[in-house]
Amino acid sequence: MTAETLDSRRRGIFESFLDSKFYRRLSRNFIYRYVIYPVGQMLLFVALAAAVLTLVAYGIAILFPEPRPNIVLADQISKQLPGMIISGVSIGFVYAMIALGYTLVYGVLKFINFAHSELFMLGAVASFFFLSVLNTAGLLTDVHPVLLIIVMVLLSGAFTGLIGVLVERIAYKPLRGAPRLVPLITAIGVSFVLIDLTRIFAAVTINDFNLTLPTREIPALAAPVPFQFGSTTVNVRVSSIIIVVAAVIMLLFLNYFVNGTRSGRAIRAISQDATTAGLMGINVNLMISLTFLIGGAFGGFAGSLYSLNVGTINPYIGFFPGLKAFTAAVLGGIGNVTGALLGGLFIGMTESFLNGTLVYFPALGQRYTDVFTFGVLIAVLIFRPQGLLGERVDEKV
Amino acid sequence: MKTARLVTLAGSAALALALSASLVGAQDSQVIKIASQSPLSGPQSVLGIAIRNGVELAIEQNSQALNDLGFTVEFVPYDDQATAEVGVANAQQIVADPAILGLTGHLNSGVAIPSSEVYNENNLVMVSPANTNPLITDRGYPTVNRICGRDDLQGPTGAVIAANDLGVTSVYILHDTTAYGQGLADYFRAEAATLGLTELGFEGTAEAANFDGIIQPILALNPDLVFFGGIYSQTGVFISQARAAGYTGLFMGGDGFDSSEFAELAGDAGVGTYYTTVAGPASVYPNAAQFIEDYNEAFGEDPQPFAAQAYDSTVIILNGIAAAATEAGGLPTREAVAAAVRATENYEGLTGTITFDDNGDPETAVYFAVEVVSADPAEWSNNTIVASAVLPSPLFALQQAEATPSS
Amino acid sequence: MAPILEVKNLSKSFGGIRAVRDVSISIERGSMSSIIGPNGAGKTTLFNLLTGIYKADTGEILFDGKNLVGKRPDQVNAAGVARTFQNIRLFHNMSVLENVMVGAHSRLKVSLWRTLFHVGGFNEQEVAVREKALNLLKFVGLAGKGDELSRNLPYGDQRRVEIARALASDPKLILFDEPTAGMNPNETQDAIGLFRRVREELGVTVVLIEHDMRVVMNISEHIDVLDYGAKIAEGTPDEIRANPRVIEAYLGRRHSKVDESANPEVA
Amino acid sequence: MTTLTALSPQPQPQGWREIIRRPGPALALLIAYIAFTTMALFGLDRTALWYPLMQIIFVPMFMFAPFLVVSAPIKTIYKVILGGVLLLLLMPLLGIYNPSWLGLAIQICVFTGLALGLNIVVGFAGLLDLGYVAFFAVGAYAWGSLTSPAGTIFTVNGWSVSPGAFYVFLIIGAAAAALVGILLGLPVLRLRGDYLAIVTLGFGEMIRVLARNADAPINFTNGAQGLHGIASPPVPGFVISFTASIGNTLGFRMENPNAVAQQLSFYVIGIIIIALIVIICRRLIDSPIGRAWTAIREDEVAALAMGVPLVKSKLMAFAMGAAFGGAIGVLYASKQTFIDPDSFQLLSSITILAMVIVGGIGSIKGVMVGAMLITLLNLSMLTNLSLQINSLKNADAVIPIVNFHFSDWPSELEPAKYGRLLFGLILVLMMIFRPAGLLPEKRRKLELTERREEVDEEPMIRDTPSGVPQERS
Repeated sequence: MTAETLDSRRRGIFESFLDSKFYRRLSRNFIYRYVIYPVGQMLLFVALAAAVLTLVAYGIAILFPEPRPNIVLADQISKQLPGMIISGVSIGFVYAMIALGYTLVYGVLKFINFAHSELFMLGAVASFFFLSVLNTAGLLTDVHPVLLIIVMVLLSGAFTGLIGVLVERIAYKPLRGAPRLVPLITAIGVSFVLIDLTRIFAAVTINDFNLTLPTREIPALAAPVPFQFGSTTVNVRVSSIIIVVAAVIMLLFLNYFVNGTRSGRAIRAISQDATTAGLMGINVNLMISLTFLIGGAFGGFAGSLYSLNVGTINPYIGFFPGLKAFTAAVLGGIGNVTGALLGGLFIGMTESFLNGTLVYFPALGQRYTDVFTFGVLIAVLIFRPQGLLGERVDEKV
Repeated sequence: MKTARLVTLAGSAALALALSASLVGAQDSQVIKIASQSPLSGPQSVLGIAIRNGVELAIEQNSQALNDLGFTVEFVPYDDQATAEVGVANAQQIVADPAILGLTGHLNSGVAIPSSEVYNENNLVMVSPANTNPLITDRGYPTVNRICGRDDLQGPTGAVIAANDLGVTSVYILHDTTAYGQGLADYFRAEAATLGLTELGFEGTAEAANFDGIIQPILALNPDLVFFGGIYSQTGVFISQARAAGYTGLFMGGDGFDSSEFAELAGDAGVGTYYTTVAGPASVYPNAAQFIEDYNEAFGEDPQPFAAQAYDSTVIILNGIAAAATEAGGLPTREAVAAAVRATENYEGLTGTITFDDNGDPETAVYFAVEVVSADPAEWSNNTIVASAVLPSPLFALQQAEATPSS
Repeated sequence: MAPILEVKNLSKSFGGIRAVRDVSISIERGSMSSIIGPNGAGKTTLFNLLTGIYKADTGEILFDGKNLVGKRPDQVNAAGVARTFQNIRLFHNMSVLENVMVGAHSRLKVSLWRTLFHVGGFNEQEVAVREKALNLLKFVGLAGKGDELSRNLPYGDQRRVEIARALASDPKLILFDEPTAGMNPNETQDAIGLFRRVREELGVTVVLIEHDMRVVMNISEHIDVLDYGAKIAEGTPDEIRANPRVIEAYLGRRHSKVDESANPEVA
Repeated sequence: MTTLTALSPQPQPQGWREIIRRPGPALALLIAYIAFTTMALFGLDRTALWYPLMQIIFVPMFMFAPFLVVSAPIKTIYKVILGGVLLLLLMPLLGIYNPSWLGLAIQICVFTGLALGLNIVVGFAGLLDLGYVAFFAVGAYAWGSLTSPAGTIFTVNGWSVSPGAFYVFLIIGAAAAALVGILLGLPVLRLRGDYLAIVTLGFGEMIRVLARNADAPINFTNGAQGLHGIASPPVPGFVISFTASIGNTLGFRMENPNAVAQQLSFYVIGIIIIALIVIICRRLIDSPIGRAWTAIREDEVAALAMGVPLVKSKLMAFAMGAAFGGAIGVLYASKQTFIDPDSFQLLSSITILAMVIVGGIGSIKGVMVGAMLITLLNLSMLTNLSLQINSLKNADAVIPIVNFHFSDWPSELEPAKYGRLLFGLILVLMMIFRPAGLLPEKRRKLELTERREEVDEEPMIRDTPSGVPQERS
């Protein structure tokens, strides 16, 4: 869009490339548009975040070579670097997937779905019940693990997607068009209700609060995979790899859905201008439900994958990942799907790096990680109020 | 319209009448109430409900002495929601009920401290099953007691065992940023420093699920032992993840680890973990096995941490009331009950033998270091004791030192 | 006498679109002038630049000898420039009187101390501002409607409230953005009378953005014409009427490469 | 000031409604109501089976009486007299009779103050603040760190202040919180509404993290251990003797008259603070500042163009709201004598917000009612509901016909466990059916309902199959 409105005199090499015949033909190619380009984008974001943070970390190491006696910061960072990047990427993808739910809903309804973090939690809880049922039936080890995880993630996503739609129909739809404060408060209420209902359900069915997934029964998930980086060996949990692979696949689907399908275009149209979209014959209600379905499903996917990674969950786990994912969405530019991805990865990586380096500063420590993360958010918002990739919306006067 | 309303009104009035009529008539005996306060809702409700259940079981099984004196004992559980406002508001309501003669609670020191101000102002005796914060009893209130250990004794015990019995030279200390966890970690840290252990890190984290980022520096520093001041629901998950990430050293914690659910959460990674506690495994206390059985029968689950302590606390209160009532020859005053509870001597409970000192701490408590032997929760009671130490409470130690001046 | 407003080489771009380019305008003190131009010519953007709602990329805005570039809208208002909006922007759930009282904000002494303790002439000021607002309502022909909610007024009256609200800040210059849009001929005639009285009775310099050529030609002493963000002509109504570039801009338009729908100025 | 006579024409009351609108009958009814609830509370039998239920009914009824007095169509002089009798005579008497009611009244004062403070930010200026509890914490820690024997940098160095400084600290706490509000507000108030919500939420959490960690290297807050033994203002001698003599004359049983006197003085301080806050709120809203806030809430750009300095006005709202939070924090800390970081959770911020919303955003009276109701719900009603079930259990009560034994009531269904569920449901239902709150502010009511009407007229649901607009790729 920018390319065609740019003044011809100001066109640079990049714009010329975007305008070239080669690129036009390339951009029409399905594989390029929906696989290579988005994957490239993700790789770029990961590499970018990793590079920036690594530089910052070594920069700090130069400033404070020995923050504590007998600790050479640069050495420690070198030792931890692969591990920090891997854990940052895996949690970053989880944040990104949750952030997508916030951002999609914000895009169409312009409101913060506070209850989204509870859909994430429900996805995790659904996965627990799915695996538990299989486990009690003794089927857990019979099914191929890959198939098992695919079914689990999809079922959890479907479940949370439906809950998302249900919540929208019951709690948000009657409020459409009301001032922003109203649905926000409702969402906070819904969040409480979902947490407590889950707690009651877990208490009544299995009489417990902490839900431990029977993943240890699955041999394929139990053993870590060792990776060799120079002299250091990093044990990567299988679940971390699953998170990254699954998240990439899901995000490719989402990208295809939003940019390549009629429904996706309809949703984008609504996010531009709901009234006009309605006049153009788009079924706005249906599309909003679809948005909640997809947003909710992504929350559920994230919750499901997360539960696989952490092993134990409870009805209250939604809050912090939800908050961080929301931060990620705002950081990337709320309403912007690519921004959510970038924001999620960036927050995940930042957190991982902060955890890995703050520990060497006795006056600070990891307990300040969240303070710093929020500090980054506030700093970004002050200098770029629309977020990293958000478009600046000048109000029409 | 109007008739409909009238009918509803009449109907509900009739129902209310019938309801009250069908109730058992006035009791002949005098009612004594025991209250409990613990979080029954919210994320900490597992532990809070365990406390509540322990009290209920204790009252059910140990009211006979009071019944013989002509009293009925009733139980009133309060939910403090783990927040100070609610705890204090409940406390005010509790002390306003003259029938309530004793209270078992709380779970959180942050709630117990302000609430116990109210109890103490109104002479109501409180016995805490779970508050290990030194401040609870250090205020020297005549009404405030506890049967659990103190962080300032438990933490150092862990450090001593780590240095002397486990041959550890470097430690990495974590805590859950709560008053309990951080307090424990602080005391462990101080003792570890005096014992010459190298401290590789001291960190607090409220994270409950994903410890990836926290584990990275631990892997890089590779300490001999990771000490975690926290509750099993957090630490069990941490240990499972740390092992999976390749940490090979030892784990240690405090009585917050002491739950069969720890085994479930940590899995195989939890085997070989050490924790310190004042309540040894059931094998040490023969009564405990019976308690576990009764508890299971009554509530359909294994007792969670603090259930047994709550049971003991309540029995101590019941005994105190019975003693005071016998002396008074009728309904005792709250002051008398408080004094009787404070005078508790050599009470043989599920979790140890208790004699209170003048501050309300157990005069001596046995601090055990226990090793987890199995990933099977059912095997939790078979955990082995690797070391134990009998430690006097600070006040008792002081008194003893004064009584026997060193020559 | 020096012009009250002098705009020199003002430019503003949005993304790739240059909404206002190199515009220079001079407004005589006490005059009544208009800015005209086809849809999307950059008129409203120009007003937004003048009032500080947008920040100019380059150029100068000299008002009464002071440079307004970089000033916030409230500072511009305090300096003596008031405006109305193309799409009426009243505070809908406030009463008509309160709307006008808000308009006087920059002329009030606002301090927490006075407000909390009702000292330092707080009460007198409140009485005075209320009196002033009532007078202004009388001036625009809305006497007795002060207690109505502004959202309940008919369209034409809402325009009047907006004018009264703008006047409440005692401006030296007032900018009307299409003030007669959507009015019937009778209402338009009344409005023209009101504009004249604003200038003559209150001595405020008036600048209009207008589409209705009869209005423009009827009341303007001076007209500036914008097209594609640039000024293409200026002069008296007669001169403008005869200017071939203006005629071309309005009638014989060449097709443009600029995508009008992408212009933020439209709508 | 300006009367909004044109707003919602009052429907003509009929029948008995009309009668109670007349001053005479209204006054009689009001006195009867107050007398009845007061007598009922004095007459409650603490050992009765239905005691908890009676508390659920009569305590809120009594607490609601002041609002009835204020809204009743009676002469101002009667309002003042009745209000004075209620707040300064009956409530203290009831409080001496049963100190737990006094405790509730103090908590209601605390939360009313907080809700009124947040109402300035959210209700008047329209800025959504999800971290309001941070200012509360600033006030509480300002007083706590200077008087607690826990060994903060101040008390260790002997800079502790005497308990008598409490009244000065009400102002210092307010000023400190206002300063923090300004420091936070300066960078973030330029942000759009949604962003402001998340930044303030994050800020609230950050304050808690800081409170938790500011025990090392320099101890300001004593970290997670919290500050205990925070000083309370000295109780004047006459309050103690008053309490004791009342107790003796009326034969109330008191465990500790000194403690009751202490509570009584907190109650009086609370009432005075609330009265001041209400006066300040009214003065603010009826002033150029208040009009500027309303204008900003309605249309930022128009307000700006009309000369309203946006950031300055917002900052003023932020600072005022924060100041109330800070002053109340001082009161809370000294009343509670113990604070720790967990006293200032996000949930508290949301609870305070819920009070504002449920009562009627922007409406001073509404917010006070909301604060009262939710405080009672949180601290008394839910607790008493479970106590009621518990006492029915203990008495082996049976519901006839269905033959339900209360002893069979599963412990999983204890009402206390569902506090948050209920809270959430209230928020959702309230927003759907009464978004402007229980006692809506007139202007806000219009704002909160207008857009819904507009939407109803919009053709949102289309029967035609979905068409897709031309894509510009």
